[in-house]
Amino acid sequence: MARGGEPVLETAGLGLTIGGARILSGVDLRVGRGELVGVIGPNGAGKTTLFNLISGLYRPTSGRVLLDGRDVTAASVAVRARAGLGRTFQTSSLFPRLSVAENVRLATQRRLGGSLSVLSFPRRGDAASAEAAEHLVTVGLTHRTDAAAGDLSHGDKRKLEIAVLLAMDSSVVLLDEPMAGVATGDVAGLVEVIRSINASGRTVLMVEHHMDVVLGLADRVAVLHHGELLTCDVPERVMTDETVQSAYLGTTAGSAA
Amino acid sequence: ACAPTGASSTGGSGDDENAAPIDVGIVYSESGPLAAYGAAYKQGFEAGIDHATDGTGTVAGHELNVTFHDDAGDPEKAVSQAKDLIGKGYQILGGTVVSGVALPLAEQAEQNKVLYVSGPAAVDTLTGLNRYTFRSGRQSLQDVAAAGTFVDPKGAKVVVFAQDNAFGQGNLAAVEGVLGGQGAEVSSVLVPEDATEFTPFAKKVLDAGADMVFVAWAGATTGAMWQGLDQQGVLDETTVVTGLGDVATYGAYGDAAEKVSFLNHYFPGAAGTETETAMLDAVEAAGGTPDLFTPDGFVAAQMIVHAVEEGAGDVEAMVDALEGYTFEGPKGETTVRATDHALIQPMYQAKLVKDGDTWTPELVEVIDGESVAPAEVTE
Amino acid sequence: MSTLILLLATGLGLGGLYFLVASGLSLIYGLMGVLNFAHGSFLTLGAFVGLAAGNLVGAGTWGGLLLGLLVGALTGAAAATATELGLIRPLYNRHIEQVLVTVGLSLATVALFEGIWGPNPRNVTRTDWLASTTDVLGAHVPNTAFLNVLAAAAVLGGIVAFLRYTRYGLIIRAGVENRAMVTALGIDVRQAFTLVFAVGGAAAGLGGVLATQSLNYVSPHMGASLLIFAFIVTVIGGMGSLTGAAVASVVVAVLQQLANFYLNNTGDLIVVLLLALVLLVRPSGLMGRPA
Amino acid sequence: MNRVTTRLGGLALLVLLGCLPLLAIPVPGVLPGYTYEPGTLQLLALCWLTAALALSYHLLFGVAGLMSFGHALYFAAGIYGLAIVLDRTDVPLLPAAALVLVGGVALAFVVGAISLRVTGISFAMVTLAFAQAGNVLVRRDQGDLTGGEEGLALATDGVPAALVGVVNTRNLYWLALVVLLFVYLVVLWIERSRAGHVAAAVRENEVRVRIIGGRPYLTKLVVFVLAASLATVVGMAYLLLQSGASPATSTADFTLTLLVMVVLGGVGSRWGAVVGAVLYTLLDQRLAELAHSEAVAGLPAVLRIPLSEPMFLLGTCFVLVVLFLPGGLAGAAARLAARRRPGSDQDGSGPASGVPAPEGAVA
Amino acid sequence: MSGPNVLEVRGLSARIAGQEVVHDVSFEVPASGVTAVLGRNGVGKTSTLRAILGLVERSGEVLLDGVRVDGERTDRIVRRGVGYVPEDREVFAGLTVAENLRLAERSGATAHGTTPERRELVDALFPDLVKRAGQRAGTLSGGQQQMVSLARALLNDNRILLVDEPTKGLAPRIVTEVAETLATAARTVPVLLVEQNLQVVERLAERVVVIDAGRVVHTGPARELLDDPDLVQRLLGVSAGSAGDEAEVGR
Ligand SMILES: Nc1ncnc2c1ncn2[C@@H]1O[C@H](COP(=O)(O)OP(=O)(O)OP(=O)(O)O)[C@@H](O)[C@H]1O
Ligand SMILES: Nc1ncnc2c1ncn2[C@@H]1O[C@H](COP(=O)(O)OP(=O)(O)OP(=O)(O)O)[C@@H](O)[C@H]1O
Ligand SMILES: [Mg+2]
Ligand SMILES: [Mg+2]
Repeated sequence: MARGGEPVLETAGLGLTIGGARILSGVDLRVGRGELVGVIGPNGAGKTTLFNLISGLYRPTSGRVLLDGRDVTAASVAVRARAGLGRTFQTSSLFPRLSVAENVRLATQRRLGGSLSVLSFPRRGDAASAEAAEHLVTVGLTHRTDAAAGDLSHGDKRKLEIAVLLAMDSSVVLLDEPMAGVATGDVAGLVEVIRSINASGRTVLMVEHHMDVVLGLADRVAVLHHGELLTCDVPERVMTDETVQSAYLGTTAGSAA
Repeated sequence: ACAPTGASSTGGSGDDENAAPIDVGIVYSESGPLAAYGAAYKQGFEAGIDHATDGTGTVAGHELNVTFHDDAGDPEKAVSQAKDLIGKGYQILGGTVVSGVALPLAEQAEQNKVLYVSGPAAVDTLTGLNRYTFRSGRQSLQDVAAAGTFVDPKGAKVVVFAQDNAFGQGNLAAVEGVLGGQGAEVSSVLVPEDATEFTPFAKKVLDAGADMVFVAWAGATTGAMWQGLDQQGVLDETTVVTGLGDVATYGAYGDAAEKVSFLNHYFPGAAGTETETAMLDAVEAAGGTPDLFTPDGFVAAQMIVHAVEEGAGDVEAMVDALEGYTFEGPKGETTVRATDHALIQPMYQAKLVKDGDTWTPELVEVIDGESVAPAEVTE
Repeated sequence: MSTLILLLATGLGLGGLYFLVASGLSLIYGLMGVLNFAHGSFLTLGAFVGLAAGNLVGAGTWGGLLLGLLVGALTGAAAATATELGLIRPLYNRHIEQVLVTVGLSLATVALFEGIWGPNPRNVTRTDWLASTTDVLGAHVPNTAFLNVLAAAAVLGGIVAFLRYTRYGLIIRAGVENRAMVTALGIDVRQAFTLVFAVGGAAAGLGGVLATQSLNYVSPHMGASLLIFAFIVTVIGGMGSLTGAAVASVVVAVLQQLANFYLNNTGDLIVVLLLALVLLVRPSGLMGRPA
Repeated sequence: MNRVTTRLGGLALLVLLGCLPLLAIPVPGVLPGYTYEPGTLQLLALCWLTAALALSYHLLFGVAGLMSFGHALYFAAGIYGLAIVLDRTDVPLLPAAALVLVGGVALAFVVGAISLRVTGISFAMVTLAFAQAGNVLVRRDQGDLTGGEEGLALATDGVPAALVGVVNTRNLYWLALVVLLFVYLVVLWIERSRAGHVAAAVRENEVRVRIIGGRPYLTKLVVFVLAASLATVVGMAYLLLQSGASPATSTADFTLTLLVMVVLGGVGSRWGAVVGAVLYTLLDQRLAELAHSEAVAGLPAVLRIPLSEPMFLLGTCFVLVVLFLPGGLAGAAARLAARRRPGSDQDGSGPASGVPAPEGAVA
Repeated sequence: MSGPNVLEVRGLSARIAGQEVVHDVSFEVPASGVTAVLGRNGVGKTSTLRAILGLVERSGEVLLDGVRVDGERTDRIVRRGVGYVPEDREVFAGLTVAENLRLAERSGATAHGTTPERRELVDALFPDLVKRAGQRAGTLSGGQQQMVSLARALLNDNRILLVDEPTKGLAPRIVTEVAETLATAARTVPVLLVEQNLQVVERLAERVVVIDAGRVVHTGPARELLDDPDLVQRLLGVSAGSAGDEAEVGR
């Protein structure tokens, strides 16, 4: 528990078996308030699956998920989202034919209420729109406000996802490879956004293959391998762990080859 | 309106050259599922106009301007056509072979006070529906009454085998009313309209042990239904009566045909009257083929010509002229009953005989019109 | 008792008929994701052309029927092939548009058939055996019921064997999973998919000719009227599962027969209820793969 | 500025349409006569009501991406509901209409709640099955209520005299126009409202909506019920216009024609739905005239037979639009406008193009 | 590195979902050895390979043995002797291993088809697959799936192999094995290899093509690039240390 102390997100014996295949098993992860935890592991290790289980897209076959000490294992995605859990997707998942502003607005509007009202219009000047605009400033997308989200470049889509995440104002944020596809020049800026998300007191769980990003940001690094949590420790110790080196970084094997 | 100019119709031997032409709008199925009925009706109508005006197309100096309009069997289109015609000043509408179209047209006639002479649509409710609606064909009650002539209704066990729809239920009600009233014990086997497999129902009919089975069936499944009745042995066990349809259906019975007793509205040659001969000749001369509903068109023309003769330009006068009108129709003496506009006409008993590969109807007996007249409708 | 046997036997026969219509539909949907509204038209066309061919040999003879079945299947296959090449292939991967195109095609073709053959049903001459019944424990079961069940079993077996044991079957099963990758192995997967359509069309054409034997008529509308039950059967069975469609065909038909007979002609309503129930309990159908 | 001109244009069009019954404009080949004639007004009124119905379907399909094959059910509910209430009770028109509307909403709620449990093609099929059940009920004439295939005439006692008879076709025309305007405004309102935006979002990406804490099921249900109630309203006006109910309005084929109209006009475009519906109705009503015309009758059979079948022409037309005009008429118009506008680098991939992605993978 | 080029790409562009992701790319692959395509995530490496095969919308010229093939459909191009090992293995999960391989076999009668010798070679390379012939490919481990994917390409007597990140997500031991297999294959057939693992690149590649943002930004001998840390940093964004040494750790 680097920061905070009491765990805000906790998984206990979390496992998923699909058609007899164990995809994830016995994951015990405790993330303290305000912490930033990096999640690494080879492709197919179960990182995205872990996020799917935490956010409620998948139901676990064993174990529990606790959010702020509350058991949300049986809760729907929407309930968890409203309880303060936000996430992004490994491959961009937006509303492609809605505008950038609308993509963000839908999240602020949901939070500010009246989302299903047929009696009120979303207006440029209302609170939801104003707040949405702020988030677009934060990620630097103001110049594309009216573009359809589907027309954005890959990197811009990633930024928009972050903006939506900010709009949800979640206290726990799951980022699935936020840097994937982001141009090198933008990486630093996005790292700063993530850092500021974390600095504003939010808890961040981040899957990322860019090791320099992970090492630069993370308080602790969790390593998943074959569906199991190998370790979750400070970066220095994780990086020197032999299993990590052989299973993920491949350094030993690489030199041997 | 589209006033086709005053290109003065060379009406020929008209006595009153100045009289205005009279518009007659015929809304019928030129296309759609009942186009065959529509064709027979139209041919009959044209022959009837010819016959009733002695080939002049002119009544009391008024040239008859008959226009035909396709409703494709669709009430929506028919109502649009009717409104268009009424809007253009037509006072006489006729036609339609489909009950579902005739009723809305009758409704339009009443709302707008125009004369409407409905076509072959057999639905009973048309009779006595309103002052402006007449019919030129027979109605279901007449069919049922004709069926009653095959057995002595008193104490007889009659089973109605019909589709579970308005047509079938209407027939059941008619049988209950007509034959039940004459002392028959009426029960029914109703089959879902969309069913494609009804062998078990045929067996149910058999198990009922009826003296007479009245079959009221329409649509594509007719052939299968007869085979089903035959296969389960119903036709061998009891008298089965049904209405003989148009020429196209003669083959539908297969070998069952010989075991079925047919009541009949009309088949070419059934009446043997002079008017019928005139009608048959005229239709054939025009390249048409006489059929079940040819007389309906012919009679409609006779009625309209008579109405125009008596009350051209005045709908109320035309209605009055038709009420109680008795005339020599192709089927014989025909009367428009004054009270409810039922058309009293002879009906027939017939049988089908094999003629090589095809079947031809043969007259068994003419049924007098009065004896099968429907009960009067009183408001 | 004999009534119950009659109900079950005719129900099975009807189920066979439903499956004959649904098999091609289910095949095409399962493998290509195209819900083919024009399937009824393939069926109608197969029936008309097949019967015409059969009549050349002799109406009401076995030779005529066999030729009719062959020609009907070929006609259905040809129509389906033309449809796939002309309408479906250009809309590659746009499933909604593909459905819409088949909707348009079905509207147009039914009207065209009406124009060519007239709107009214025509009666069919059957062989003496097919026009008669067989005594099963006191029930006179129409022989067409046996024909339908037999034909349905043959079609089911044939399609399953085709998919399982031929190289084309292999290509198609692989193509369903990952079309691009099959192409990348040097295989013209489009041919295989045209073949799927052709096989579905052949099943429809065959079903059309067989349907005329039990319906005892052929008309421009026969395909459309059978299609709605084929749809329901396909959904209940699980979109794309042939065995599911087979099971559902029998269940639906027998239930329909029983409800029509014992429950006051409620067969159609019961079937809709069954559909709602199945989808509420198992949204992917009886044997469908979960989404 | 652009928006103002569109609005002014729309208003001018509305005024023009409103004045049609007072003008004598002939449109040969399209309309049966001058615009003030009842036949023409009837046809145009039918166009407006069909357009209103298509708009309600647009709300369902174009906005929320719900491909229903059973929308006719709610239209028929309006027609038959009002016909039955007027026939069986002495309730006057307006209260009767309110009653039927409540019934329509309840029906839509129940059917929607069940069929929205599934998505994609399955949803289409379930709605189809329910509509089919409705059609069976209507045709079976249970309890003598619906008149079976013969339909039900409008009991005119409860209806104001101004809405009865050919001489009053003009009033019915205005009624139809008002209904169209009403439905248009409601659809516009819903589309612009928060719920409308969420519905569009659900169409685009349902998982995403859940992730931001939204409730896709509820959203879809709201839109479903709203679209159905609009259809019910249109149905009631249709009853008055046709002064009768016929079972054809409850068939799946009828829903399919709605689909055809919306696709013809361009999925996702309000104007597209209106134009598609008007075009379809005109073609449907007037192609028969072409089919029976002398010109066609003189052709050889290969040409005559297809040309004399209006449905064949419509179906073919539709197939061609789907194949060659993605985005329908609205899409084509947008592309044209884009080409005309200099400096525009968008090649027509406007919001109207294409069909919404099927929800629930149809892999 | 002499001799005519087996593959030439001239001015190739590729569009995905209406967006151009590869712009005007040109390079050639000599008739022997491994040519590596390098670049960061999402720069268009996979898209380039797929454009060569015609799996995505493309424009520009692709010449195979001097013959233009860019107008042809994917299956025709493949039958000209192009083996493809896709990025995510893309085995047919519902089919057995044997069926996966049978599907990949091209009639030996045609040029570049499957021959009995090839079949034996593959069996010898992957004994594990022979053992698991009846197993559904979807239940295989990632490494085994990669073997199926490679075997599919090696079954035929191809003119060239296009191999996309064959080591991605594999355990280091299997990475070594795959690298060895590719080295064996490359002795008889030229390989165009997309690879992120620079150790593997160093082990196999003779030439490199570096892509950034959909454009070729560097071509040349592999050593020239890998021996120049600045160039590696600039082109691939990999910081610190030479590629052969310790992984890119460091803060
Ligand atoms: N719905 C599913 N059905 C079957 N297998 C699944 C399913 N979802 C995931 N898997 C399997 O579970 C394993 C873990 O997948 P996951 O997506 O969590 O990996 P990951 O660690 O996120 O990998 P990457 O780094 O590639 O994103 C994989 O082998 C995958 O094939
Ligand atoms: N199906 C798709 N739809 C939309 N965009 C896509 C799609 N596939 C790829 N792209 C985009 O095309 C660009 C190039 O992708 P490509 O897969 O060729 O990159 P790559 O260099 O192979 O990356 P990686 O190293 O991650 O495999 C990326 O920006 C990606 O976002
Ligand atoms: Mg992942
Ligand atoms: Mg790649």
